Amino acid sequence: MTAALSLETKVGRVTLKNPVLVASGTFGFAREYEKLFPVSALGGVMVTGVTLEPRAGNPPPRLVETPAGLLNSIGLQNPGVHWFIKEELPRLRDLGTEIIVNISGFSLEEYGRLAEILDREPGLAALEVNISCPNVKKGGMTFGVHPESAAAVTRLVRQGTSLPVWVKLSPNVTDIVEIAQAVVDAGADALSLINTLSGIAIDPDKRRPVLGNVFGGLSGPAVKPVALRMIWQVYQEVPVPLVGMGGITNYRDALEFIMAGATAVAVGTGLFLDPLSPLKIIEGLQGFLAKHQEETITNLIGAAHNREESIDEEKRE
Amino acid sequence: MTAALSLETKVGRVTLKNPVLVASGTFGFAREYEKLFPVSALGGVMVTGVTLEPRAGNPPPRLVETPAGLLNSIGLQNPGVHWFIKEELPRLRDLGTEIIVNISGFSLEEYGRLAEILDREPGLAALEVNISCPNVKKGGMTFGVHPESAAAVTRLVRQGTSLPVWVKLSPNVTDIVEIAQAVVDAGADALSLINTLSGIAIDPDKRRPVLGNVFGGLSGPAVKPVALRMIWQVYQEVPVPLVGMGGITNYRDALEFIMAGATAVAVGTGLFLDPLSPLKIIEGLQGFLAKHQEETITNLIGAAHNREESIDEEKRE
Amino acid sequence: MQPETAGVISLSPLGRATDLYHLVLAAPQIAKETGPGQFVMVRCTDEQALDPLLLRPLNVFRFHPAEGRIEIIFRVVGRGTAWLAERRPGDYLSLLGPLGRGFSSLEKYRRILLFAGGTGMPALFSLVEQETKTDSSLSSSVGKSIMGSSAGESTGSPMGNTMDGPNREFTLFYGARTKDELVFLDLWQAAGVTVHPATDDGSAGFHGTVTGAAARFLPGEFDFYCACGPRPMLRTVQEMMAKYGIPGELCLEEAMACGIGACLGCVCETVHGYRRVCSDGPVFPAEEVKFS
Amino acid sequence: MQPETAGVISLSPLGRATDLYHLVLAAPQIAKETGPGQFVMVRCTDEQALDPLLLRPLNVFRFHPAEGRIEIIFRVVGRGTAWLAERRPGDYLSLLGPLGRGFSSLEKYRRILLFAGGTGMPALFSLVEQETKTDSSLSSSVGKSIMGSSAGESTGSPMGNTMDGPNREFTLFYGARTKDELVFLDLWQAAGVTVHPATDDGSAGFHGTVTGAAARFLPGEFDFYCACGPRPMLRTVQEMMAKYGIPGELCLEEAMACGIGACLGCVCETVHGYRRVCSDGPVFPAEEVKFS
Ligand SMILES: Cc1cc2nc3c(=O)[nH]c(=O)nc-3n(C[C@H](O)[C@H](O)[C@H](O)COP(=O)(O)OP(=O)(O)OC[C@H]3O[C@@H](n4cnc5c(N)ncnc54)[C@H](O)[C@@H]3O)c2cc1C
Ligand SMILES: Cc1cc2nc3c(=O)[nH]c(=O)nc-3n(C[C@H](O)[C@H](O)[C@H](O)COP(=O)(O)OP(=O)(O)OC[C@H]3O[C@@H](n4cnc5c(N)ncnc54)[C@H](O)[C@@H]3O)c2cc1C
Ligand SMILES: Cc1cc2nc3c(=O)[nH]c(=O)nc-3n(C[C@H](O)[C@H](O)[C@H](O)COP(=O)(O)O)c2cc1C
Ligand SMILES: Cc1cc2nc3c(=O)[nH]c(=O)nc-3n(C[C@H](O)[C@H](O)[C@H](O)COP(=O)(O)O)c2cc1C
Ligand code: FES
Ligand code: FES
Repeated sequence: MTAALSLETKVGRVTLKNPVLVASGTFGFAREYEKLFPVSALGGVMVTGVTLEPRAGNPPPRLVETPAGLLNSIGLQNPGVHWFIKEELPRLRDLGTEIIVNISGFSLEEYGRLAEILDREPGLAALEVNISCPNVKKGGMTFGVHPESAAAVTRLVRQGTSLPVWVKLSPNVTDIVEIAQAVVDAGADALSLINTLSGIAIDPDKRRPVLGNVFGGLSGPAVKPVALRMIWQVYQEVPVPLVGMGGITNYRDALEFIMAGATAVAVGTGLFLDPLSPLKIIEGLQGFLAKHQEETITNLIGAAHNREESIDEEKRE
Repeated sequence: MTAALSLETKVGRVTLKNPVLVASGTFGFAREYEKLFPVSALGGVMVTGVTLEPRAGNPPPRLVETPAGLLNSIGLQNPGVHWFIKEELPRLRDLGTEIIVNISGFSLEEYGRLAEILDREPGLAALEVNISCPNVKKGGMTFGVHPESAAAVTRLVRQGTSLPVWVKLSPNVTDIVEIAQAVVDAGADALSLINTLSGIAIDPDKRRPVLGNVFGGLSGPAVKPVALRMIWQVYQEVPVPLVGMGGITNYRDALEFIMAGATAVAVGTGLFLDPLSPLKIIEGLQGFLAKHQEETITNLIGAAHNREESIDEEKRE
Repeated sequence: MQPETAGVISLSPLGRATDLYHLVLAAPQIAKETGPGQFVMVRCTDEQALDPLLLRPLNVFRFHPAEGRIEIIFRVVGRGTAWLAERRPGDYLSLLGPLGRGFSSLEKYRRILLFAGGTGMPALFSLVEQETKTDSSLSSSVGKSIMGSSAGESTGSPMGNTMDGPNREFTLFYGARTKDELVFLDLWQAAGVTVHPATDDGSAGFHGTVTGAAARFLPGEFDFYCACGPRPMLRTVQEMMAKYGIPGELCLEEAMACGIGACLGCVCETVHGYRRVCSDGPVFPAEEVKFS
Repeated sequence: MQPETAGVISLSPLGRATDLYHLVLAAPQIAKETGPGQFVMVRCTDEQALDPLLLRPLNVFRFHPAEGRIEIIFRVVGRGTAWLAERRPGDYLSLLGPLGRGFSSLEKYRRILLFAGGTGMPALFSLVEQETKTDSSLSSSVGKSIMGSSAGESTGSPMGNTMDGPNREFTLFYGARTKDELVFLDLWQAAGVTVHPATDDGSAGFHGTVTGAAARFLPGEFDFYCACGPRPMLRTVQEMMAKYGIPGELCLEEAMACGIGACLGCVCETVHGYRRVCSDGPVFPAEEVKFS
């Protein structure tokens, strides 16, 4: 090997030292995992969803394990954006990695306000707009499942900030490409996908739903094929950087996402199996580049779409 | 125990000796599993999807295992309805269980024709209409993902046959209730759900999709939370019998579906883990009724919706 | 708190009729840092398998910083614990720990009531062992399971333990489904604790619940209590002790994902709103916990 | 064909540097019904775990109907086989089998060429053992792994085996990555087969592929051939033998779900269209298989 291997990747204007982030809601505000490993090694941290007002979240139980998956109904418990800015952000700025703030609103206006408030704060790499929230004013319909409402949220956030806007798509839709196109047209710089799949679990002994909130969001390895499919589809149709997530637990999963079209990836539920998995994935990607004499990870983005470049069956004989 | 325990259940006009069916496409035409166990023990058999013309199916590889799931892209390989009637149906009629024929079309007309052709055949319990097929005349859009096209298919099949019509819903939609309502309004007697979730897998070494067809359908335990959620939602909004499927491998899974609102359930991918699992599920349900002194399984349908009736936490202390 | 690969030193079923197991692990780092009432998360899956997915929280029953060992008692209730029960000496386990806020120091209290239900026992024993800590001779029963020694009777020195200075007095109400599940009574006795067993089936001690067993001794002269066990038991204990005005702490359980406070998945309701069982607890001041 | 719970009699790694294992199972029903080239599906997951989900297809290397045993050779390539490699004598496995259409009878042929690549070897051995079957003394090596005996040289009686009447002659080209992975050569020799090893790294026999090794013996006087191994090898063998006009059979692999012909998941392309590897195969007439 002569040239240095590079894991550097660019999500639009945002340069990441490597393509491995941690997913919103699974890493808190980095306080806890900071005690387990040097967070500066990560490509970036997507902090837990922040709302305009503090939120208590959903009644417990909030978690149930499913086959190779996890259903959660945290309900966006968070201290609100003002507390976040005062108590969490100063520390986050000094972590030595890119900070992406995940924002959630329950009306269009809330998204706009959040964007404006955070726009004034230095040290943020991007806003990640979680559009999987119910629009309280419109009967609780989720913003992210219709192109119009998804675009409306994006437009307001875009107007409210000069920060890069990453819109995080909900997978609970008929046509992910339609939504992706709508939010890109409305000004998104990049897309994150996927958020969780809507699911439930029943306790047959108690004869009732396990989660206090009945419905939860499914994440983890179980959803990986669906996440990859959506990345694949959006990559083919919408020219915008993608941050892929959904069931990544090792570097081969990360490569699947990158080759399907992701510019960067995030580990969420994978942290719960092995808190050090993001670091191991970074190492694994490095090893893969070295083994295959690829100089940069960016060469692999979308590689699986290119049938001519696919590596033929093991050439034994 | 005095009264006999009853597993009998009624999907609309169709009486099943027990609520455990086998899912379309996983049981072929019962030729193979017949060698492993007495098929007459089943509540019913949903035979592999039949089309008007014979179909070769998709290029291999057609299968890839995913975490707790299976992606398949069989592509409806089948000998066509005429061969089916001549070579398979006579044997199926004599199996001693209810036969539900799964039909798939690539145009509205094909569905109508299939319904008419099969209407003339005695010994069928119902038609199961697979609406997860691409409408070739309309640019390959899947019938099942829009209420209008789903209803149109249903209406034609309804007109073509006096057999009970069960419509099998695709989970790859934004609003399953909307589709369910549309097909029930169009004349469906019952609904089957869910069909497979659209997904892909990438081989990072070969840098290409694993499946010959790129896209496949995700089934197995991984999808169970999504399937249960859709059963739950449809049960609450649309008064029609539901046949639940998606990741059932044991009797507790079956109970989850029944308590979420399913009148009967089907085992698909679960057969591949243990070909005898449908029989074990039947036994398990029997055991559950006995243990909880329930006389009939039908008492448990939708039980989890009834918060008052839920069994309180183990009363130890 | 850190990930640690722990070697299985011994794993033994606790008796004929139980599904309880006693696990001894070499985990020097965790052993060094653990305090009473803390727990570890254990990966209960083959290396590359993804089901069951999450680590399982298990309380530390005993910790031996000098020997670099910890002990766990667990019940096989599902897939993860079934997997765990099949490990053998020499196998390795992935652990994360020690985790959580354990019991407060009992320094200020003299007469202490303990309520243990089933696998709630280990957490309380770690507390008592810490509070009565003497020379390390006690830890010699590592890997040895002794059960049911005169389980039918209340045992221990009537005036409480003597190793702990003249003043400290522990009274344990220990409930289980049946006699065989009352495990390690000898250790409790050696620690000088007065043990009142209770069994659901009446096979040993009081026939009924631990709160039933405790009722006839209350209000008594107790300063403080600690309880660990199933939720319905904790609720009853909390009510009963509130009635008598005795303060205490409850050790809770809740399904967990991260185990370290990041995911907000394991919250319980308290007078201060939702609190994380894994990091704000698992031990909470009894009066703060709200059972809905 | 049926589900059968099989007891592990022995499981031994085949040598230092390989990831090959030799598994001997008590599976009386399957042992009774198996023919050469057939396979079994094995559940490679803890009882209640759901990942890895599907059973793994593995060829039967030897079957002993009288003793009620079957033998398997497998390579650890992923999660399922890694799990399998950790079983111990006395453990039980869930099997389904015997499955598939194996090799045709070789009755009509005198000089038979065999091509084995890696874990393609077991299927071919089951064929040869069946076709050369003598008294059961051969089966005494159950559970014993003997490897590499003069792996560097072509071995066996030059005029083919003698136990099979005067006329039958087997010539095996056996390829592996390295010398240590050429396993059970003694069994092949005992069956009277002329073995020409080939290794990718040149550590034994021909330095290169099995088709490379075979090239200098061809066309020769061969009547028929059987081949089992990786797809690229099979394709080359097929082309080469077609050139010389020698008919044969190929044993294929494809990812499987049901293993019995119901799901249509495991098809390969043939001149007759898609055919199920699990039930129309895994052995197909060589001239029917289309490699795309
Ligand atoms: C802080 C803490 C300390 C614990 N300490 C001990 C201990 O020392 N010894 C011991 O035997 N058990 C202890 N538990 C309970 C133990 O974690 C569960 O029994 C275990 O996770 C079950 O895993 P499983 O895969 O075997 O069961 P599963 O298959 O996951 O579930 C089987 C049953 O157990 C229930 N369950 C699953 N997870 C939990 C959980 N985290 N808490 C409570 N119930 C659960 C499920 O609802 C289900 O009814 C503790 C739990 C917590 C939260
Ligand atoms: C009819 C048949 C007979 C076989 N006989 C033997 C045998 O005697 N000995 C032996 O060692 N192996 C045999 N195989 C291959 C064996 O089935 C696979 O190696 C095994 O399924 C891999 O499982 P895993 O969980 O360890 O690997 P996985 O984690 O599932 O996959 C690891 C790698 O193996 C590949 N793979 C997975 N499943 C298969 C499969 N069914 N066929 C080929 N490659 C696969 C994957 O693509 C991946 O690259 C046979 C396969 C078939 C179809
Ligand atoms: C416990 C938990 C909390 C989450 N909270 C948020 C959140 O606040 N905002 C958000 O956009 N996504 C949230 N998510 C979704 C994740 O960021 C991620 O999109 C999803 O879990 C899929 O990735 P994974 O399978 O790697 O976990 C949460 C997921 C989990 C498991
Ligand atoms: C191999 C395979 C083939 C299938 N073929 C059909 C089909 O022909 N028609 C259909 O409606 N559904 C088909 N399905 C979907 C199943 O009937 C079922 O809806 C789905 O697999 C979910 O159930 P499961 O998780 O129990 O498998 C197929 C599924 C599999 C795995
Ligand atoms: S388990 Fe994640 S916060 Fe407690
Ligand atoms: S694996 Fe199902 S048909 Fe072959």
